[in-house]
Amino acid sequence: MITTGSKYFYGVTALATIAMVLYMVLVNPNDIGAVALGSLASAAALLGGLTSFTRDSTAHTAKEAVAAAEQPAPAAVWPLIVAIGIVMLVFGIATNPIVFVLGIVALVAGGVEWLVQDYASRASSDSTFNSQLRGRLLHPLEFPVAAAVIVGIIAISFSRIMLNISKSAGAVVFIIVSSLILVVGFLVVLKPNMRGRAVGALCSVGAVALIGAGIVTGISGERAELVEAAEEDHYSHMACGAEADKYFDKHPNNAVSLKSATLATITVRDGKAVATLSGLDTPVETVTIPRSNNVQVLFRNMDTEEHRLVAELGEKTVADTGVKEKVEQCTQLTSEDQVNVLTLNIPKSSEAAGPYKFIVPGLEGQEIEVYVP
Amino acid sequence: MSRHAMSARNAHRVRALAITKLVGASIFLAGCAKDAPQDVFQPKGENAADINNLQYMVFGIAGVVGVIMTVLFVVTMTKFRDKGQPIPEQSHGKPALEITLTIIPALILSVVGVFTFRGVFDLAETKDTELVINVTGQQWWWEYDYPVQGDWGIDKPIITSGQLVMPAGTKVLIRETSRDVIHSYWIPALNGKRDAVPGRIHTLRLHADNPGIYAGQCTEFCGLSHGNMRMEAVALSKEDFATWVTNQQAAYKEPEKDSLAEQGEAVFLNQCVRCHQVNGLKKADGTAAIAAPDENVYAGAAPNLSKFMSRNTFAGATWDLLKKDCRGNVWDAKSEEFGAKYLEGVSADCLNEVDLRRWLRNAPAMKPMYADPTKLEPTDGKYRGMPYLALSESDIDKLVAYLLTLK
Amino acid sequence: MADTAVHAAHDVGHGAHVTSTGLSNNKLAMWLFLGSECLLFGGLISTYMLYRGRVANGPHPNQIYDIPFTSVSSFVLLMSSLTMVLAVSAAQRRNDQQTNLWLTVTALLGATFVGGQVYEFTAFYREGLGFTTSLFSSSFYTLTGFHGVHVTVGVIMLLVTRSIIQKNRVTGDKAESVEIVGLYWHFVDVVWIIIFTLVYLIPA
Amino acid sequence: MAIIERPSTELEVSITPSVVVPSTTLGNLRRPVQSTGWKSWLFTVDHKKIGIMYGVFAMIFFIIGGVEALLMRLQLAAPDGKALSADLYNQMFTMHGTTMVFLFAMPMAAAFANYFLPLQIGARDVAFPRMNALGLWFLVVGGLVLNAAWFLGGAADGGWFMYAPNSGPVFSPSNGVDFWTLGLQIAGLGSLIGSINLIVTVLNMRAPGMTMMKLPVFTWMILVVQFLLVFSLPVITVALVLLMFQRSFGATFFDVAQGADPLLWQHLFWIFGHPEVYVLILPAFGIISEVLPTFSRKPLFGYPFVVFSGAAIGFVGFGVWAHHMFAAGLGPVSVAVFSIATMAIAIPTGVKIFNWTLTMWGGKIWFTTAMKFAIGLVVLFTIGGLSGVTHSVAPSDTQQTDTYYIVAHFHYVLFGGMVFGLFSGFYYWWPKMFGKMLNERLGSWNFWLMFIGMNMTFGPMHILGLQGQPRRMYVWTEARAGEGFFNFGFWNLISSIGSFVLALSVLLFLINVVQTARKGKQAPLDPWDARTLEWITTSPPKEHNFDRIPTVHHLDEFFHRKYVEDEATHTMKAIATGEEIVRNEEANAESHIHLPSASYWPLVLAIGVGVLGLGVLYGVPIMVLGAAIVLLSSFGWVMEPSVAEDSDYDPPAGGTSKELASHG
Repeated sequence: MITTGSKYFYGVTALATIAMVLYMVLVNPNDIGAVALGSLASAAALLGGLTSFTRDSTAHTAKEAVAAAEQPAPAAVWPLIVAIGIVMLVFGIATNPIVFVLGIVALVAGGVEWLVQDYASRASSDSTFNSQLRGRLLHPLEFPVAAAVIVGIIAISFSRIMLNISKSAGAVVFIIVSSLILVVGFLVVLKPNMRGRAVGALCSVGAVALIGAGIVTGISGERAELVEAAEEDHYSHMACGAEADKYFDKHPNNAVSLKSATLATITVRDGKAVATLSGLDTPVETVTIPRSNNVQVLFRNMDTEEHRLVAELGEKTVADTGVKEKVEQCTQLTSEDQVNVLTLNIPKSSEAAGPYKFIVPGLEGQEIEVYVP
Repeated sequence: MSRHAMSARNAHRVRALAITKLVGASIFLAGCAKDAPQDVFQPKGENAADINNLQYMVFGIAGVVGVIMTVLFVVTMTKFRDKGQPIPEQSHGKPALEITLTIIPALILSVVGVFTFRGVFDLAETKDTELVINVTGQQWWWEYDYPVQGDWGIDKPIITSGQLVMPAGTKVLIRETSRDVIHSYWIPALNGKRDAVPGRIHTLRLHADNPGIYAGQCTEFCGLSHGNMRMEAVALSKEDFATWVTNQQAAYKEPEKDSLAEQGEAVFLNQCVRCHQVNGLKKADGTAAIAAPDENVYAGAAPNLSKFMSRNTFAGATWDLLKKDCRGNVWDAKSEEFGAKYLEGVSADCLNEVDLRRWLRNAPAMKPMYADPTKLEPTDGKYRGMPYLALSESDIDKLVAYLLTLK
Repeated sequence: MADTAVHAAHDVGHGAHVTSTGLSNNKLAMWLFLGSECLLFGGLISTYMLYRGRVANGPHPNQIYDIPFTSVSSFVLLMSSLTMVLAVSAAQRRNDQQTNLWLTVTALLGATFVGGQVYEFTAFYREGLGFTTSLFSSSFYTLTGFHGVHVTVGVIMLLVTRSIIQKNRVTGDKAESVEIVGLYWHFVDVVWIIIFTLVYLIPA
Repeated sequence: MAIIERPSTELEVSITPSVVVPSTTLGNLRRPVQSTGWKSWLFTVDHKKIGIMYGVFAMIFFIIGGVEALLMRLQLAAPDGKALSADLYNQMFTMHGTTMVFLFAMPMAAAFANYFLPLQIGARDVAFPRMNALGLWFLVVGGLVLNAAWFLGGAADGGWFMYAPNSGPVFSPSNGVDFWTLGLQIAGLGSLIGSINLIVTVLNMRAPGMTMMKLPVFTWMILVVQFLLVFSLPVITVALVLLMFQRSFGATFFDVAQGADPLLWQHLFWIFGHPEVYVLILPAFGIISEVLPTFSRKPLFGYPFVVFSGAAIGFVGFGVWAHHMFAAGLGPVSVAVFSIATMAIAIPTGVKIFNWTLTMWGGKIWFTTAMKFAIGLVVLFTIGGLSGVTHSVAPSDTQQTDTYYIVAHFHYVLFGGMVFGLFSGFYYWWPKMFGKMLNERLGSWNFWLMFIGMNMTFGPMHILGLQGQPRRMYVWTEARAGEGFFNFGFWNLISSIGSFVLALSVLLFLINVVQTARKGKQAPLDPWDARTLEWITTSPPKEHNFDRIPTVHHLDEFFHRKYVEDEATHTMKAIATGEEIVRNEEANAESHIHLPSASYWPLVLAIGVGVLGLGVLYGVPIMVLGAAIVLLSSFGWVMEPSVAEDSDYDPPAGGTSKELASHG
């Protein structure tokens, strides 16, 4: 439907489109100018659509329009929010993209609310109907968005606090916060005369406290352990060190849930390391591993002493210094009757340097040759 | 379990199935076609024969049921078409008949089930394996490596591709895996298919009664050139297999001085050795030339070309290294002559130069592969398959001459 | 989100649905939906169980789980089920004010639970457990993340229910609407108990 | 409120709706209350209109999927085919499978279910009319997203089974698989919503007297299917989510280098995928369980057996998924167990075939086109079922799986079974849905061409498979073709020719539809002497379905209102015509009938979900936009009363409303 107001916007759309096409043909199709004109065209089209959709925000009959016009315009906070949005937008371009995005959000939210408010307040002379109309249009969006914002604020503030305080204090704070919520709830139910303002005040205090604490802790940063952990990466698994890794896998059997992925099993029994290939039960002296292939080798320790399996996979030259370094992979120290798994992926053929080796430190002189063809 | 008991049981089963087999054979003539290399009704080894017995049984039963049902349909439709008879009694069925008709198929199927159960476990048997071969799938070819097994004279690992060479009359266990996606290993004449799954090792028993060459095809969809991923299993008598093993382990033969082949070796060192290993090949400075396919190929390997001309195929067994009649000589050879013919390998006269040159000239044009250097972003610049190398015609001449020496 | 039964379109507010089984359509639908959800979480939990030991070079579950904290957050979620029950009973007594109060309390408890999860994820990430670090990390974040999204959706549902009760915009039977949101909420809660047991308590 | 107020006595007069005089209006923001024009379709919540739209979309996708199949057969007609590149061929078979399963078979079954299920149980609509519309629009959006990939860098190319790791970001670098995962998730959500809706409808909205054991078999089978969907769709959703997270966000689920197990995908996929097979076939079983008794003039033989075998198939169907993985290396114990379970599922299937045959036995068979298609199903499904038994034997399956033998098997089951069932449904119910008879002569041509074409196309594939031609190969070669009678060349050619015969038969059907629409003959109210409730109303049914909700006393209620048994001869004699019964219902029409009003929200919500999905590929801002639309529409929906208010109608112009508050 072409209404008076929308005619203007449709006109702008048409002109801007023509200008864009001309610009693209005559000047440069990839230039920022074409983008600008295109954006103008689509913005005008959007506004045009909106105005014709809301029928220029006008009421339907002349009689109603007059009556509506006589209504005093209600106070509205939306122009202010739109203004703040614009400021944040400009400010955001110069400083922080988050501010910029928040500016856009404020602008869009304020704009939509303003538009609908204005449309509804002049829809008829009946102000109850007008407010119902506004609700009908905006409640579906306002309710869930407000709910999402509340969840977001609580989740972010609360998590900032938790990140700031120590691990053990965290659990306590968590209990206290949730108990407070519960207690307030019960208080309100049990003391029916403590309604209205008191509850509102209580809630406001709680909200301010939470947000305030969130901001303070957010600025003061996360607790030292976390900062350290992020920098040092100290939870990564250690390679074949002399000692047992503090964080070793306590239940390696769970990791070996795929028995069918096992290429060979190396068993230590009575001080001897014996290799068997899956599919063949007789012990073998050498193991052949296809190159560039993830294979798992099971290490089973039947001795009372702890052992680990080490794969010596030749040497590599460190790129910067030219120093040659041994390439090793190993399992964790494995105690009696435990199984551990070594996952190998050997990209280089053993053709050049001779076979690689499996060794079990502590069992000297016993090597199992590994061929990688 | 002793071999004697096994064969006794097999014999028993064969007797038990004799009748159904006859019926099945007559219904499914498909099994008797000539010259269909992947025909599933032509078992050439004991595993495939086990399966075939089950197939005959179940096809036979299905055939008989099919005939009965057809008769029933035809009779029903002719006898009860509307000839003006009154609208019949609105009977809602006869429970006794219903139950009977439920129990009969259940009984038939439980008989089939018993045989199936036994078949499944027989085919999964690995205990009495005599030779182990690792089979690795990669887009779009198969690699075979033979772990060190002194009994068979394999003192150091053998690696080959395209054709799986195995001794006839031997229980061979293949251990399948894959470097990239799932493939499936299938030589219909020797056994059913088994998927090669990356990160897993699956076993499959192959057994060939007689020397011969058996065709197969990758049967799990594995990407662009799935249709071009074939394999052949070559069964040799035990003596011939020993010869083959010795030959595969023989030292590298350098090409003659000042020959075209020697120039070809230089081209190979310059271009091909980046991915393709030839065991024993040395660089100009005397050090071993070691291929680094892991730096160029996404899956991390390329076919090892040592003893290349002892094989009959290339490029995922999709093209033949032998000219058509030379190939026919090998494929149609009687089983007692087969070994000798196969072990001849590829001679200069028999070489299918047309396809080999076409391949060297522009491999991705011949077989679809992810080898466009501009589209390697997802693989960090690594190829899947062999890229276009822009070799000159004279380089190709030299390479062909050199490749002919790899026997 | 459910429509009223066709037969009962004019009986809005009376809850007088005549159905063949006697169960209300909405409730039956919610039960079916939750049945379907069981398999969704079943699939995710199976994935986690398969992959929980596969840590590559990243942290192992035993290294990073903070059981005391997670116990508290499980407790919070359990408490929210209690308040949800109170909300449903208030709604059945047609006490709008108390219904709204308990819905709000439930939502706040749910929101703190979500906050706890945000904290937990951030802490784990700092400790080296990225989403793409290992099979364990991917399946852990996917499973608990899916649950977190369910809780978040639940909180939004609670708060919106509260708002539409306040603005008198409930289209069907008010008590039943609250009850259905409650069903969903209890389900999310039960799933968490299973996750807490299988993921956190049983050692990997 | 759209109340159809009408006098209960004067029936010849068409009902005059009350006039609504709105005091105030919402302008363009009113609800859609149009009863004619495109808006009345786009925003409808009427199960019949939704059913028809399901049918139209399914038919469009049937044609698209069929063209893909023809291109493949063109490629394979001769060795080393040149019609398609390897890449394009892989996309074709992926999209052919996906389209036929998700965008044709399931929606077409949904079309019949939506249209006839409320009619068969004597209900005015489904339990959740708006959710019904939502299911449809989710399907449409999902289908568009799936097929959008053709124009945005290439369609999915990993096969409809999309095995990991071949579907991973490295091995399938185009966007196709991303669109595939998104499209299927959206379409799957639609199916889930639809199935919950239909279950509630069947359980809760049956007419008085209609106990579960008086439900028509079609309704029963649809009910079983919906339960299968409710419990299998979440499993595929998990698989799709894992794949999506891997492709879009770098998760590691199927990354073998990290230690992932590719079989996880296969298990998840087939736990869904096998029940899905029954989701596809059971609706067709239901249709012919209506058609065969009607045209045999006999009730279904052993109704409880058919119902319980359907339920048993549904139940056991969840326990046989690994028979798709007999070659995948599961180990002998699992293989043996799943092999036996698979044989077990053959028993209830066999029961059904016996029951259908025995329904015809002793009947008075009338060979209409619908009946021909139904018998075609019985015959072809028997063949497909028997070839199915041959690969329940696991060792034998390892020779057959992933060859053309399997392709032959499941096309006999799905084309010979499902498609024939659906076509039977078209011819049987067309007069009910549109009030016009499809041409029986053209129909007969349609049937015979389809029967011959189907056997020509898929019959030879048995031979090709047993000769060792694997599936999914973009070319086949002379080197492996053989030379005897069973050589690849001849049979591939026959198969390709057959596929064009099939295409011709579908074309004939479309011509029949167009002709019928233009000058088809008016259908009598009861053209087939039918048996079930959907015929106790006009054709096409009024918007409120029944003037009076029928009270049910018999299985096959309509038939028993027309005939009584002659005590002496046990034959049936007519006491009333269908026409008379329908008129009688009209004469006793109920006075107050309430129907839900149309709504924008289902369509808007579906679009929002589509935008949200595209956001996964094209960035967070689009995701936020999508989420906003989803929030707005879902909560707009919650706060929208099911029936429109006065203010939703146009303002009075000159004293009266321009639009009448009518839906009829």
